[in-house]
Amino acid sequence: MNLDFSDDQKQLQDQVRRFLAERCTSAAVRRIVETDETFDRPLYAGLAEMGVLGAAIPEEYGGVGLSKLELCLFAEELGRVIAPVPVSSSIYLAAEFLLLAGTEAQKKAWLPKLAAGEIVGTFAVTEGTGRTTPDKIRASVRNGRLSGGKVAVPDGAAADLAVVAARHGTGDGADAISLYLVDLRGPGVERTVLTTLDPSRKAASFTFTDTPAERLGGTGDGWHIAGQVMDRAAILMAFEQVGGSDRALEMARDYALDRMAFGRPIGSFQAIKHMLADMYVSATLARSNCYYAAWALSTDAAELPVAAATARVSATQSFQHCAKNNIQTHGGMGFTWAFDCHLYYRRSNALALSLGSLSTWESLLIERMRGGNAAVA
Amino acid sequence: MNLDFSDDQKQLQDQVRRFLAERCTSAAVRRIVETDETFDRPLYAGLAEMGVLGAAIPEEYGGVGLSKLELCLFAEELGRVIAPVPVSSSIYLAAEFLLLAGTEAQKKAWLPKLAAGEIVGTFAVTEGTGRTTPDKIRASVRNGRLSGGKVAVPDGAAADLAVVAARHGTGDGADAISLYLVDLRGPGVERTVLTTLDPSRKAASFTFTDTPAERLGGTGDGWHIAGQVMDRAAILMAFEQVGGSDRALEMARDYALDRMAFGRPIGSFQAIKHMLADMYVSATLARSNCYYAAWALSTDAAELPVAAATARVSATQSFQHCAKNNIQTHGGMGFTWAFDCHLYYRRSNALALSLGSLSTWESLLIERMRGGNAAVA
Amino acid sequence: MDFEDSPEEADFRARVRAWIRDNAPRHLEAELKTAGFADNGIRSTDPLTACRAWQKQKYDAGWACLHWPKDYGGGGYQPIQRVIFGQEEGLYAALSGPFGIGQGMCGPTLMAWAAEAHKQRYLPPLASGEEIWCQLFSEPASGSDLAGLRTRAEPATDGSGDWIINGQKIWTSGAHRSEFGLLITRTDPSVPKHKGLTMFFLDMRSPGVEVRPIKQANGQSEFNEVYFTDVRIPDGQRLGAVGQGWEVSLTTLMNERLSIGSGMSLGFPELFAFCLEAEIDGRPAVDDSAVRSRLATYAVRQSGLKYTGMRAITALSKGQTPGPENSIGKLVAGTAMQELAMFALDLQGAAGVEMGDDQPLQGRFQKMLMRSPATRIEGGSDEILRNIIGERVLGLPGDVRVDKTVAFRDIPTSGRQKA
Amino acid sequence: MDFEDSPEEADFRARVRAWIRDNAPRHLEAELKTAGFADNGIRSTDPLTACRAWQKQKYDAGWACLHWPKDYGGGGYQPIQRVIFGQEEGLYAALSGPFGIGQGMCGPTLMAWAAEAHKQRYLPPLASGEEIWCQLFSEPASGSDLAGLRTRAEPATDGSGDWIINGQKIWTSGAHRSEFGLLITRTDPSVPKHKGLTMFFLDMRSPGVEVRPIKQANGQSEFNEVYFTDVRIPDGQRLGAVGQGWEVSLTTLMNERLSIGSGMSLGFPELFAFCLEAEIDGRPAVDDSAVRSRLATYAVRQSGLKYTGMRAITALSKGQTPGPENSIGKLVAGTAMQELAMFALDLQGAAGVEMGDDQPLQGRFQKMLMRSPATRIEGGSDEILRNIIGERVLGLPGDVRVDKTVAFRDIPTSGRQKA
Repeated sequence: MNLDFSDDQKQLQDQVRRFLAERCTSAAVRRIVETDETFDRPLYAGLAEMGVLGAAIPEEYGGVGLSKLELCLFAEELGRVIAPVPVSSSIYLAAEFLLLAGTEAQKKAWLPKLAAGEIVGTFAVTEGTGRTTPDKIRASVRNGRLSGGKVAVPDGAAADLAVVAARHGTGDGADAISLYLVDLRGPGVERTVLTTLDPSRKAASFTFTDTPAERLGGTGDGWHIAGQVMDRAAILMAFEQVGGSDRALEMARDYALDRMAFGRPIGSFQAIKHMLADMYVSATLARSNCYYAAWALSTDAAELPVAAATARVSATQSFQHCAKNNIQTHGGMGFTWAFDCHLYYRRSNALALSLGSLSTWESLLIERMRGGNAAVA
Repeated sequence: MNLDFSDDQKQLQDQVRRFLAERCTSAAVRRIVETDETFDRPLYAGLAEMGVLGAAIPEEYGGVGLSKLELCLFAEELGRVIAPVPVSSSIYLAAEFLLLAGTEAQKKAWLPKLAAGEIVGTFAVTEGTGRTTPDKIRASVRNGRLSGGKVAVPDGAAADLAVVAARHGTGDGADAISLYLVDLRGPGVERTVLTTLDPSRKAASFTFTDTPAERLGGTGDGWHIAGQVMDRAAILMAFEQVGGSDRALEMARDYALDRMAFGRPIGSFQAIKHMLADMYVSATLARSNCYYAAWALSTDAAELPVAAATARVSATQSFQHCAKNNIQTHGGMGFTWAFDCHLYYRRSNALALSLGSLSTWESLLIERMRGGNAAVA
Repeated sequence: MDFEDSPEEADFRARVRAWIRDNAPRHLEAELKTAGFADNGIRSTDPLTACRAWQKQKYDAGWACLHWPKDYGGGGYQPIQRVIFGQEEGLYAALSGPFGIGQGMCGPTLMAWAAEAHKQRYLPPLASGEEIWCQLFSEPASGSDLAGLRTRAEPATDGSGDWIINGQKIWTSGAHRSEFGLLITRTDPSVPKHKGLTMFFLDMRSPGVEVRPIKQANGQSEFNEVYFTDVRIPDGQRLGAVGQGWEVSLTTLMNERLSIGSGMSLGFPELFAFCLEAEIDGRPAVDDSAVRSRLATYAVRQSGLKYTGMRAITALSKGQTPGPENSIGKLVAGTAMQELAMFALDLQGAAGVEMGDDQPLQGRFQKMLMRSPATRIEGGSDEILRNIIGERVLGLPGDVRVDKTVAFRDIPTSGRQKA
Repeated sequence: MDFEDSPEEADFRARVRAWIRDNAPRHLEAELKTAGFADNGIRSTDPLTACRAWQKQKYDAGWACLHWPKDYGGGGYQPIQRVIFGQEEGLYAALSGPFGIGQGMCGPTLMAWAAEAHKQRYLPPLASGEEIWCQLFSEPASGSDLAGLRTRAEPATDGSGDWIINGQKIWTSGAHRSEFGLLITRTDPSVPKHKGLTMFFLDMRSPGVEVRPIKQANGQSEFNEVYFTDVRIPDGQRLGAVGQGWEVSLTTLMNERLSIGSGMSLGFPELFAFCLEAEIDGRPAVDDSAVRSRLATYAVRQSGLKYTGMRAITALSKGQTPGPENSIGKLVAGTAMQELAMFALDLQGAAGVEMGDDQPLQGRFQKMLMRSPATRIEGGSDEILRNIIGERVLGLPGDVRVDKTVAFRDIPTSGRQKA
């Protein structure tokens, strides 16, 4: 029985933590939040250099060839500092799509660039408000040309390459959907950067007009592949959420130790103390669920779909809970722009919506527990 | 604008409160809880004498001819002392069925006896686990004879007369259901008193075999009438729940003032103080929602269905919340049989299940708010 | 029980209605309907000018500060008539925003504590909107613990009897547009904290007063920091005795709680409307049982607050003082609004991350999500409100106090040793 | 990361499995499956006799108290081996119930504080189940505030050096079947509360000891009151110095938290099973989205506790001490179990009011509803656990204490004047 990371893995995590503590300060995050800069390019290059981006990509495709376990720990660190870089879109999603469904040529063409941070990838699926289902996909590809629109594409402002879910035929079923690789720097791409809840990661909308698109995976397999990738990405995202929970709790605790009211540190009042204790409880439950999901991810276990949904639900609840009560602990100061509390609140609420929202995952979790094999996308 | 009871009404309420404080002590409740005695007959007779039972029954049928508003306030008092008497089954339900759907002869035959407390009525609808819908009703009447079974009949141990929902024909729809008056002291009635969560009001199961049954209301109108009566009863029950909430909060507050820990009254600790504040909040919301429902009930307003569901949901939440945290405030002593906390906990959970459970009412409330006219039964 | 006016109330309502019909700035109606957090929706003209114009119109017709004595520019009406006026004023009431703190809190404090000449001088222009007041109470190190404030008032050394103010206030709503402010200061740090305070009012244009807007977490700026550097206040502008400031502040705060709280919205109607439109698996979201359960939870809280407010109005109508029930409004609304916004965005899915007027209900839920944390803090945090309910409503004993009997300057100011 | 045993662990597990297979009382298996709250399910024979028989069997084979030293009747194994034994013992572990407090809390206290001769005399029969111990700590006026206890121990006036005990304990689990008890007393009320305590152990059959079962809110009796009237204890049965009782009690309580907490059930599997069977509007309840949302909430708490437990076992397996994560188990489980039971009954509708074996899952949810309030209180209330997490895990400062430095007898004992 070993539900823990190895000492070697923790050592790598520690290196990344130290690197981020130095390079991904509050000021660095705010530079992206407060300007039009799409993401922190030097930081991203640094992460590529450290092997964070390529951690779970095989060496033959330019990666480092570590396992998903290391990537989980790196994700936790990225979440802890709410890093303003498109790792989740480019690595958890785009790279994973290529690894799972790409041809040898596609892998060779793109994975080394993603691992090196030379280009940024993402996944474009959403077309409107509400839960995304196959019948909602209107974007379509004919003769290798994509037409249609996608909204709220994560890290869309930064992305050079998108995996796009589009229909190759008619019908409302999942089998009408295929995946396509689209070079966003090419012709027929109109991009609108969006104002979102979380400006530290800039989403965009896209309009595609006869845009060259190359199929990724089999015709009609798009929905199935996306489901598998979303499960895997959800686990990594859950580690980001756990990192964010931990940091929000830490900020609240530090403030509760320093801030005085009525002649006492506010952390000595049960109202604050018990609020923090409850944050600790949800963060701990989320962490434990994530460890189990990390095991399932690294071994590609049959339990992966249930473990992914469990980790995702638990971590989403935890990060939202910790981020909002971090503000509450800080009182008025927590609602100033100058304090970092709102950056975590923003990130927690944005992550809760990406990859399918909480109610969707709750429903999926129970569907999967009863033996079905439903997928999120 | 007047969302309050009149001084006259409050004076009557006060009389009932003083009567109950004297006659419905903890010892009186425990006599019913701890023995096979089905209900507190002297207390019930006293309530009849005071006009509590007949409050909302017209004088021509042996009642006092006050309004439903007075009955709401009396219900609050009965709830406050968790009175071990079958008022809700006999008055809110059985008498209301007769008033709403009875023939003149039926009203003349039964209402005076119900108002005088000479007999006890109830409503028998449930046949098994889960939400009761028309298709679940298997009991049927042919040629004036009822056959079938009913479970969890409220105050079934005490009841002499039942309004029974049964099918007169085939089909799964509501129009296959009619209501029947059944004398439970007559032939063909087998009664089993049940052990329930709340032994202060003793439920029973019934098996009917060729039992004489007289139709109440039109053929096929049963479900519709039941819906109207359940709405009205739900408002009165909500007042009982508000009374119970108030008393549970009061018990918790008194204990928190007296009980010392770490050299201080436990009510000075925020953990306890804030728990009580939250109890006060839910009790206040429930009370305000109930006042509005009382207005709707007394004026038979078009808003009644929404107001009833609102009051019911709010009061159920409040009583369960207050009763469980009253135990928590009392600590270990709250979990002893000797303290009264569990009697309120039992009552709160039993009331939450009678008349349709919380999830059913939540769903109904929203259905009604969007313009439908769904009924609970 | 009924929802009718008494004959006198009906009469009054008819008069109000007629006047509003004939006088309200109808050309602003459409814009006022787009009002949001800290925004009355006015775009076609300067919002403050529009507010002042309507206030002056009401004042001239005798409809300003209805419950104030006529001598001070008020209407001399009963509290219930004030409620009726508010109901009839409807969305034009949003134009009173800039005057709320001054009329709701500063005015009553002046009425209770100021010299007669000052009342004559300051109250009428406050009522008419010609002069705006703000309340300078909170400080960076004293929020929930107001009496821990550190802004110093010291006697001028020139023998003038004036006071010299140094320090900083925070969370001052409307400071940038205010002519005057109510200012609480510490005049004696050598006595226990509540004993060493003194209240003044000051001209906000006095030399040494600097107002800086605070940028909030949601990007808006509803509040200010106000810095005082050797600001001089004549002793005549003192309210109450030296050292009596805490007592004076209680007058102000009592009026704060009266003005905030009843009938607060937690966004239920918006959520319900959205759930009628939105779809889950091809059916209206309102048909989904999980959605229904959440809707029901918010519905009963929303209506509970509404009818609690009506019970308070009933009490006013009978000439009684409303009970403590009103203190629950902000506590219920703040938390519920935050949860509700998160739930609404959950239903919007990935697209819900976008802020802006293109979103369902013009992005209302996104704005609620970002504004609601402040609701849970401003005007008494959730924790302070629970203390108030526990202690003042339920009669539970106060917490142990370590700061009440020692000299203010001996109260520790840091929770732990810094490295 | 893996769920495999190390080679040594696998080896140990194989040995345990073989022994259990050959020795477990299989004839009790069916009954043990019906175990509920405070009930191991045994009906065919005297439950305590069955428990003692299995314990003695384990003891004789060297499987009792696995982590105790062999000299005292234990197995001399590592903590991880104790976990493995528990996993393999499976439902037969329910037969260890009566020995849990003695072996889990009293034994370690004796090991730390008793004289060597006493350890030799008392620990082996405690391990073998021949002698049962109970823990006499809580009192009617001191629950969460254990150090507020009032049971007096005074030196006998006959010069024997014995102590004379008077007072009352409460919530003593198993007192009626115990041969011995660990007893904390007040020996000096003139010093601050934590300083005047002294720990003893006593023979429960001593004259003057009276045990009365407490009838609980749910009708069961798991606990007792124990009254002491001039009970005599030899000074040799003192554990630690006079006045050192608080320190001794911390050994016991630390072990209490280790034994409670990990892997607690909050009833999720039962709810899930029920929702597969139950119907809403003619479809399985598990298809209803409101049900799914609730199920998901409990599912992630249940699995969160499970994997938190596994992380603790991992630490044990590496020879480390488990972290503070374990303290969350009871806090999460108590509240969740109560909510879950209410929700399950809601789904049962009006029929859910009936208690009894005819109900779905043999009335398990009704029993959970009635038992869960105790879970939120026993062994540290929700409030105390949040204090512990806040202070010991997160390092927040303790509450202000008004009772730590004054003489115990000067601490007020009533919260308000009675009329």
